Order: sequence, then structure tokens, then C-alpha cells
Amino acid sequence: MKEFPTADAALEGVTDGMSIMAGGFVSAGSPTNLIRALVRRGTRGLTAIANNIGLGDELDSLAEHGQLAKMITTFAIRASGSRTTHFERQWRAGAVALELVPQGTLAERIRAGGAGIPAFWSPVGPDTVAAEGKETRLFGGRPHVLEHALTADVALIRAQRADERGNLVYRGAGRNFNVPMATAARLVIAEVEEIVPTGSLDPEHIVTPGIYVDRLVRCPAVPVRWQG
Amino acid sequence: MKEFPTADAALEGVTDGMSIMAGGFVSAGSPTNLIRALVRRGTRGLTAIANNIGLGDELDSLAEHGQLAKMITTFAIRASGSRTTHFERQWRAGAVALELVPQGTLAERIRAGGAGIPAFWSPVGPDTVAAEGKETRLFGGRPHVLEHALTADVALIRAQRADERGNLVYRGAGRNFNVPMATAARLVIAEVEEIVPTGSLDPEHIVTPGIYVDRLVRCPAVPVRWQG
Amino acid sequence: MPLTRELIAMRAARELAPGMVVNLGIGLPTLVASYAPEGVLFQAENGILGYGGVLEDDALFDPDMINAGGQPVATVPGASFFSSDASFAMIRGGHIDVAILGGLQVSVTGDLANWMVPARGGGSIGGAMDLATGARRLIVLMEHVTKTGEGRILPECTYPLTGKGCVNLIVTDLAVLEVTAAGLALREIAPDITVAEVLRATSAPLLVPAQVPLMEL
Amino acid sequence: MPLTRELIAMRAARELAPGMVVNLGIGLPTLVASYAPEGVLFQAENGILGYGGVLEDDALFDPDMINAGGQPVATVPGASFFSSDASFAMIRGGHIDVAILGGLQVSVTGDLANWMVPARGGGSIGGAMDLATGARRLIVLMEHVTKTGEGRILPECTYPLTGKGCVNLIVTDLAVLEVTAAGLALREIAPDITVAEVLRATSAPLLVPAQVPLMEL
Repeated sequence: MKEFPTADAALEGVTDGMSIMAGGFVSAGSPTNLIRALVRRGTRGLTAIANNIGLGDELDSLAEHGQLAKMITTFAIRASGSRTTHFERQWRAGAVALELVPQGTLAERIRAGGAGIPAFWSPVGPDTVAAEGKETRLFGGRPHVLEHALTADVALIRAQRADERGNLVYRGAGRNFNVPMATAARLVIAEVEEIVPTGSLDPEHIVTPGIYVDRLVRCPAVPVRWQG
Repeated sequence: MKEFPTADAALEGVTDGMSIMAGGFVSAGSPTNLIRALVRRGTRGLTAIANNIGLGDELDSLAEHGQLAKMITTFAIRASGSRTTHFERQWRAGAVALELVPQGTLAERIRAGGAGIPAFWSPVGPDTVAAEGKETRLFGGRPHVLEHALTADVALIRAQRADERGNLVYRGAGRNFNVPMATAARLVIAEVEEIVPTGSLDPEHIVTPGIYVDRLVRCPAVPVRWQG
Repeated sequence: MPLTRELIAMRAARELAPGMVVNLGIGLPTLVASYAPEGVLFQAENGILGYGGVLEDDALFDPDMINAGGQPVATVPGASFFSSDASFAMIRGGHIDVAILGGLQVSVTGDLANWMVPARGGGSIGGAMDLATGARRLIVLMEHVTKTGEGRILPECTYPLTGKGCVNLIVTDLAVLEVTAAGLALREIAPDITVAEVLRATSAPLLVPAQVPLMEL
Repeated sequence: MPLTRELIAMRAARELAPGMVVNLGIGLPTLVASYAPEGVLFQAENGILGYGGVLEDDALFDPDMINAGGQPVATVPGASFFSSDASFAMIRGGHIDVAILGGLQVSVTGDLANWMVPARGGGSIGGAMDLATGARRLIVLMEHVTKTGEGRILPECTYPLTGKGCVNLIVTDLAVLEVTAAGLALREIAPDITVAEVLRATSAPLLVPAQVPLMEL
């Protein structure tokens, strides 16, 4: 049985300086309970990989508490400066590094990390800053950028339901980055709404096979709203 | 409505010299009705892309009738020569070309074709004939092979059930190559056991979104057994 | 009067036809879902194919049923859900007919800048670069000039690019413009707007036909 | 007496422990499923995680429920199905603990040849190269010599390679051998087989300890 009693207990072994993937897209499928536990844990010097770190995003609490060394993300700094995040202030102060990645490239780099593909050629981003410092090559006459796989020490993900083997099903737009991240980290911790006996999920409906999931913790959903 | 009355009608516009992907893994999820219709159609000079062309495989009928110019596959010629396929005889006679590909590389090349990735670096096959004539490069100190995406003019696939928009669900091991092939061909023709009204498939359970499927035809499964 | 945001969205929706697969960017483009003809299938890059307009009733907010802008939406019959890697395989692989994105600047050759204001730095790329690359047709919606009156349609973008030569059509509060091989062509003007006003607001050369039709909304 | 195929499979099954994710190649390795301890999860590269031994009753044949060898199997509780691209992402990505493959030749440094007999040509790679690359541990099952008495364990493979230095353990009808940094080591011999017989049947230098234990089955 992979179940842990609390989100805090499920983070056992997560230490300073680790790279941490966090699934979720704004409010959908966000592992808010695990991120809050990581804030409580006080682990520092983290490289976080997640789609967004905006106003209202729980990840911004990691910035607030100075736990982040680097952020790899697609939504970082709002075009409007009317309200700012802790992350933005940290970044302006030079306290945290930022690697901004096109969203599809981020998803594909994570999938590649889980699929044993060290690098791939992407049509996205030539002639932009996303290609800066990267190798480019023509395929079919169009420029492409060499993108490298992303893996992490830990992935924090959220699913709707697990069985005791860790097989996961999601809900609505809750799959997003949770699915590829489950394949790309050495330690995968999933918070779920409920855990059902093995065999009660239809094998046709399982989205993440249980072999990808190391730890489970039951937590109610925390509906967080993004503010941009 | 994308439904066609017969497999033969669904092949409208399939012409000599085209590249044709055929899903299925041995008996599982094989589009046997569509392949039989292609045999009846008599289309020639085809490049076929499929996991296997062995004894008992319906694709071997295309070889029998001299319709194949080239085969891209993972199971081609049995190690034992006790029984031979039409394909083997055609190949020995120099009448058909063979590109033998590791199975995971074949699946990934097709996925890449559907995903807009022209090429990727694979750890599979260096030091083997699978790497012959291909660019290699070290990642993490290990040699990797540059593999190129595969696309086709037509994909013939089989699913268990479709809705009227072409959303597909499969059965058991029937997903195999059908799923990536549905994304990688200009014209995707799916034979299915049944077509249900749009809205009767749970959005959480759909494996192939209907935008990938151009044509549907209802056909009973034809259980073909592989013989090696 | 320049068009309201709703009217810009309404005009953009006229570019859509049943059966099309359409991705809407965050902000102004999101409004298009409410005006599109029946049978258009909207894709949200966070993993939904087949959703409708933004739900106005906040009580209906479901954290797992949101569009790419984080706004609550509902699915239509025939919808499906998938992961981000599958979603961008769909986008990058050329399976989206039309993407409608917001813009900060567009060049006469169809370059788009929409993810960063240099004075602010940092930026948020989101799915814009992937959509600019993968969608078969790219429509940009934006106000013709900035709040401080600076042109957004330029000989060259001065902001960091989202993509080069990717824009096909621009719908603004003043006009509809098409990127053609010969240059940027004025196709329609908003009601109550003159060609001269459009030219004044455009900091780049435009191809202007003898007769410029009014936008139909 | 050399071991039967069933006994080779039985010995190989002793390498497995509950919780392991294991892929079985076509042919001889398929038999291992019937002898494995409870809780081993078998992955079939055609898209099943969690299946059991081959069903003997032909009436139970279901074309969509087959292992990679095309043989009928049934799933266990907690099983899941997926596509070939997802299956090989699992394999290539290092998520398979053990692969057990058939072999034609293995070299003393762990090179494997198992997909083509040069005299026949053509060949069938299947998933062997992917498994040889991606599995964390690779066990090869084969008869120690060919039907015509030629050695299959060689200083260098003469057949086209499946992978270089990929084999960890070899289980044959005569012995168990381990590929080590120092060379190929004889670990166990089959009951009723002598070390001298193994050495005679092995066309390559072996590291032989003073005492060679008997295989436990």
C-alpha cells in the first residue's frame, strides 16, 4: 500500500536543493495540499517546474517563503504590473532564476523525460528568445529548435481517484501536466480525492498506470482561483 | 456524419502509390475489414506501415496480390523458414522493399509525425543495423540515433466504438498502433464495432478525439490469428 | 466609435464555420466562444476539446472545468479531455484549424509579439508560441493602438516575438487586415470609422483597395 | 539432462519478486508468467500492464486480449491498457524493472543477438531493441547450444546485434551465467550437468568459481 496519512508525511525525503515538478493548470488538477505541505516543510533552494506561478497560485507561497532558487514555467510575470506576485518581487530582486518555456515545449520536454528521449527537434520558437542559445536546424525547409528532456527529483501531482496500486484517473481539465510529470520524476507523490480498492477502476479508463506513482495521500480538493 | 456504408466505400480516393498506415498488433485492434477492402480495390505500389506482416496477418494478402512496393514494419521475416509468407517471397524476389524498425521507434516516429516533431534522438539501436546511415550523438555519455517522424497519406485503424463525431474508444490491447496512427495520416479511416450517438461516450474515456478521424465504417470484428 | 471588445469578438467569430477546431487565447479571444456558430469545436490547451462560452454564474465555478484563461466553462456533447502533452501534440501537429490570439504588436509581414512588455520584463509565453507555430490559420484580436495611442501594427515588432510570419488576419476595434504576400491589406473598416482614421492609427504601410467594405457583425 | 523449456522458465521466474514490472519476450520467456510469484506485474508491449499466464483453452481466445506473442491472456486486478507509443515510452523511459528475452547469441560482454538469422535474412526486431535499451535488468533465456550443436555463448556475436552490453543474466538449459565487469561468470549449473559439460558447450571463456551451486527451481 502506497498510502501516506498526511501530505506532510508523504513529503518524507524531500530535501533542500531538489528539483520539484508540480502538476496542475491554474485551478485544474493542482496539487495544492502537497504544495502547502512543502511550504510548511520549509525545504529551500528548490528548482520548481510548473505551468504557472501567478496571482493566487499556491506555488507563489514557495516564492513568498524564499524556498525557490529557480522556476521553469510558462506563465511567470503578468503583462500588467497593477498587482504583483511574490515570485515577481523575488525575481526582480535577483533572488530566483526564471526559465520561461513555451507551454507545449514544456509539456513535451517532460514527456520526453519520462519516455527516454533525451532531446527532440521542435518547430516552436525559432526567431524568438525561446531559441536563444539553442541549436537550430532546418527540417522540411523550416527552422527547428533542439529541446532537451526535463526530469525531476520529485513530482507533486493531483488526480481525482486512485486504486491501491496507484492507478490514477483524473477529472475534466485536471490531467494537464500531472500526466507527463508522473512519468518524469524519480519520486512521484499524488494527492487524490479518494482511494478505491484495486480492481475497481476499469483498466480501459486508467490514465496513469500505478507503476508511475510512488506515494498516495487522500486530500480534499482546494479550489484556488488564478488571478492572472 | 462521417459514416460510410461499407469498407469499400470508405476507401474512396485511396490511389496507387500512396503510403498507408495500418493499425493493429497481430489480432488485437486490426482493421481487417479495411485491409480486405484495400485488397479488393487492387490499389498498387503502396508503402505500408504496420507493426507486423506475418503468417495469418491480413496485410500479407496485399503482398500476395503484388500491391506493396515497400513495407515499414517490426515483424517481417520469421527466424524459422518452415513456413513462409507471401511478403517473404516477394521480398526475396526483390519485388518489395523492407524497412525494419524497432517497435518502440516505429511507435514514437508515428507519434512524432502526428505531434509536429520532425525528428528525435533515441537511445534505441546504436551499434545495430537500426542505426545504419543515421546520425548519432552522445547524450549523457550514451550514443543516440536521430529518428525521423513518419506520416502517411492514409491510416486504416480499428476501434471498438465511435460516436458520430468520430470520438473513439478501444478494447483491451486493441489501442496499440491505432492511437498514434490516427494522428499521423492525412486521411484517417476507422472501422468500428458500433457507432453511438454523440454525447453517449464519457469525455473522460475517449482515447482518440474525433477531430483525428475522417471516416467511419461499421464492421464486425474479424478475429485473425497470427502464426508467427 | 471604435468597436467594443464584444464586437471585435463577434467579428472574429464570423471567420469560423461548423466543423472547425478552434483554440482561443487568453483575454479578448475568450469572448469569441459566445458568438461562434453552432458546430465549432473549441480546444483549450489545458486539455479540453469541445467547450462553450465562459459561465457567468460564479456559483458554477468548478476548478477542473476551466479554459486556458482559468475561467469556468462547460463541455458540449462529444467533448473529450486529455493531458497537456497530448493537447500540444494536437496543436503542434497541425490539427487546429484556427487559433485566435491576443496581440501586443503585429508586423506587416505577420510577425506577432504578444507575450511580454519589455518595460515589465519576464513575461508569460503560455501556449502562444505553440499555437502561432501549429495552427493552420492565426487570427489576432487587439485594439488598433495602445492606451497611450502608440501603434500596434508596425513595419517591425519592437517587442519580443511570439512567432515570425505567423499571423493571417488581424481584427481590431477599427478594421480587419489581412497579411498577404504583397503586404498588409485593409479588408474592412468598422462602422463609423474612416479609412483615413485607420491609416492614421496604423504605423505601417497598408494596401488599401478603392472600396473598403464595412465590417459585418 | 539439459533443462526443459518449462524448467528454464521456472528458474528465470526465481529472479522476480513481488512489485516488479516485468516484460516477457516472445517464445520461451512467455512461459515465465506461469511460474512468477504473486504480485509481479507483467507488461506486454502491445499495451497491457498486468496480465497472467497464457490461457490454455483455445475457446477463451479473445483477439483483443493477447500478449506480445499473440497468445491469449487475461488481465489481473489493477491492470491497465495503453497505446504502443505509451507502452514504449514506459519501456524506453526506464520504467520496466526486468525484461526477459529469448536469445540467439550472447557475447561474454553482454551483447545480445536475437532478431535475425543471417542465413535467412530480413528478420523481425519487434520490441527487442527497445527492451534491451530501456529495461533496468535484462535476462536472456535460450538453449546453451543450437540444434546443430553450435555455441550460442561467444566471445563476440556473429549475428546482427539487438544491443551492446545489455545482458545481465543468461539462463540456459545447462547453466545460469552472469555478465560481470570481469567477464562472464558461471553462477549455477543445472542438476545432472557438470561444469565440464557447461565449459564444453560454451564457446567463450568463463569465470568459474571453485564451487558452482546447483540451480534451484
